Amino acid sequence: MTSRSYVAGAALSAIGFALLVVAHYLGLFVAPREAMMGDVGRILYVHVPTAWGALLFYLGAFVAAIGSLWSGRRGWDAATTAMVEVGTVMTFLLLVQGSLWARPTWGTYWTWDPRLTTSAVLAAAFGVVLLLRRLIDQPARRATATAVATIVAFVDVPIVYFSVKWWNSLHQPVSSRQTIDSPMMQPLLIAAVAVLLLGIGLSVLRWRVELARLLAEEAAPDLPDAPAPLDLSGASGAPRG
Amino acid sequence: MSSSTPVVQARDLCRRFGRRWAVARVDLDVQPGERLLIIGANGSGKSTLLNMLATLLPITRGSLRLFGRDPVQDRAEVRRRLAIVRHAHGMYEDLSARDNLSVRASLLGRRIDIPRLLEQVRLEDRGDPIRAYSAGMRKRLQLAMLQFEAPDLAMLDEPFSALDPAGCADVEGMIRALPGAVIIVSHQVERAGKLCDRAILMEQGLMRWSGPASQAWEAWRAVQRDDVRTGGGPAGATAAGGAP
Amino acid sequence: MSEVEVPAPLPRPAQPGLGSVLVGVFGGVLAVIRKDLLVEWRARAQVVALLGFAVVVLLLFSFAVGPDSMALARHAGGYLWLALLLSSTLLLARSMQNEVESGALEGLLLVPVPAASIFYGKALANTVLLVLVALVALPVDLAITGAAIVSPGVAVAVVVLGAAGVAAPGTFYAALTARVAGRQLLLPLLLFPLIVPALLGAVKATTLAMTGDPMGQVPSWLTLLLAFDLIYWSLCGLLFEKVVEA
Amino acid sequence: MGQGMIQGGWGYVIAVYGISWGVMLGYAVMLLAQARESALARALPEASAASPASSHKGRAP
Repeated sequence: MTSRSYVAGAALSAIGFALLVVAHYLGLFVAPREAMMGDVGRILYVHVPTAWGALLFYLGAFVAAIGSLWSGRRGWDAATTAMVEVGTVMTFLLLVQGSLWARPTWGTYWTWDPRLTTSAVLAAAFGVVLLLRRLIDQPARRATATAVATIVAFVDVPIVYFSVKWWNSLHQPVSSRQTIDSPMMQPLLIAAVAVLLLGIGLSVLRWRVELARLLAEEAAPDLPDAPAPLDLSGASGAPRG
Repeated sequence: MSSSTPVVQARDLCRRFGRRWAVARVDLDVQPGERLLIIGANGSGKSTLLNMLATLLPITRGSLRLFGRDPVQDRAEVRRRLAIVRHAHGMYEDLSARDNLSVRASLLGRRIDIPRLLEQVRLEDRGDPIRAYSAGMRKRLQLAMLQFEAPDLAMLDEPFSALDPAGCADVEGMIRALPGAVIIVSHQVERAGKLCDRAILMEQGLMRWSGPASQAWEAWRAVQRDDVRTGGGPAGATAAGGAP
Repeated sequence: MSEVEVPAPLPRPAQPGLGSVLVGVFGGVLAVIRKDLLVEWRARAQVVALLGFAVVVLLLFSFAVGPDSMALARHAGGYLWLALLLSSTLLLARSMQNEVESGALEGLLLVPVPAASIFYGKALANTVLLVLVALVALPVDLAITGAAIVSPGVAVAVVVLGAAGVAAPGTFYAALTARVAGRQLLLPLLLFPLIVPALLGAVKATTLAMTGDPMGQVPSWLTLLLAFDLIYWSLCGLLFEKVVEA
Repeated sequence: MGQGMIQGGWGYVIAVYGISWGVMLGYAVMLLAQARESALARALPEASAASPASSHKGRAP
């Protein structure tokens, strides 16, 4: 028995991967070299969509967390978890990609670039939500903890970004904005759509897995039968039978 | 508020922990001023039931009204009128009896004659943190607070545990002096039964028996005999009860 | 689900006006602060131990960096806030442990004090204690690193705003993890990434209070701290009821 | 940062694309396997410990 969500999740992921192949082919072999970055600039076609995706899925998790807190339904709880996890996978990728981009560009794997720093903080903040989830075994309490920790972490995103940007701008000039030519725009947009579809597909699969887990854990056993009335007649005398 | 509104109205009250029903199908009414005893073996759901009635544990299904109100919607109002004494005593270990009483009073927003209350429970000369108190002293202090709060519904989970005879007598007197409805969970069936009007017997989360408190001991014996005869369990009990 | 015969609906109590609600919340906050500070006062040996911990951390930083007095002075602000942050997790965890230890939290929930009051009371008490730790740690920090405060007003503002910035999410997460296995580890893991902005602002402003502020950057850092505080004091107060009632 | 275009650097590009694809594909395969497993567990309740859970299906958003 395959359910609709399984098919939908798998299909969306497959379409996402297929589009990603197209986007990356265009990005790697068709698009011109970036004016400053040269071939290293091709990292953009995977890096930028990943960043958008990570933020978008954290936003989704935030919305789902509010839904979970509001309704107390486990579907929302599973959706929060799914999107936090997908967002966190993307954020970890983002960190690796960012470091590998920084090395040839700025000569170092790590720099206190606001975007890089923000993603490091986000990976930590949301990663712990997943850890927290594993440590609580009471379903209602776990759902609440997941939801509030997600909300609190998401609210931190803009604050972290601006604080690091501020902090940084006082040391060194902000790196100049790259202008993006239209031949570069095309693979970028395709890749963005691809990452979006892929992320949704993976979130649906993850949601399904989580929901099945929650249901199995909480599968309601039948209520016990109503008890027989207790017969006190023999209580003071000798036991019957 | 009319005084005839039942203090507790529970219908089909159920609570599940994971895949286990800790309390199931409990119908219970408690009238104002009534004293109810809950007995049952360990793990039969007595404390879970009490915690649900105290609004500390959400119910899984069924309905519960306290003082005629919904315990979730009117939580503050309901909680203002009930109090619970449990093994976890709800006091601060680093504070003395006097400090705990004054903290409690300020949280309740009420004035309290602390010296008189301390004298009543013979703790007037203890200024040290309650960390060092004996079980009996803690229980007396808890009951002193309960007396001061004078709730419309007082719930006591094992009020006689770890007490010597003198301590038990103290606690009995203090429970008698409580003005509102009282629900006691206790293993000391005979001692607690004397304080109560009515009793219910819990077995494996189900309410197996309900009747006058004077018969609680017989019910307790009967259910144990029943278990021995049928091999225990509600399923067995049903079969046995079907054929008189 | 079985039908319940419910008596005729009772007249609802008159809806209290906003004024009396605010008084109720405020009164509850004062009672909770008073209680928390009383508990800390009665167990003041533990508070002293906490102060000692902060001082030891500061000493260790200076050992780790070595006798380079220039480097020490330059990073004096950072050491101070890291010492405060490390002490804060102990402080926050203990404050919530007092509540959970003997079921006091349930007792607190049953008194007619709104959950938000409990949060604000505890968070304010924790802020006071953190400021106290800072008052002890700051002179030690200055002595060890050879730095000096040139603008005391800024220093006071930073310490208060920074302590408040740690206390609000800290109290919140301490409550969230109070009954979770591995809470000693979880609390800092949850808290530290979150308060990166507050840490940045506090360290920067403290450093500027020590070195002087020729470029007039202090206001922007204090604004950042203030914004962080406002956001988390309101958000955590809003969500606290969900956390303790779960 | 130099004035002109950065030369070479294909190694970094390949590493980024390789890691990204590897992680995403790995994650997707893992999820597919888990989702399949849970679908099987639902189809055969006695195979796993789960009793009929379908009554709760309507709770999903």
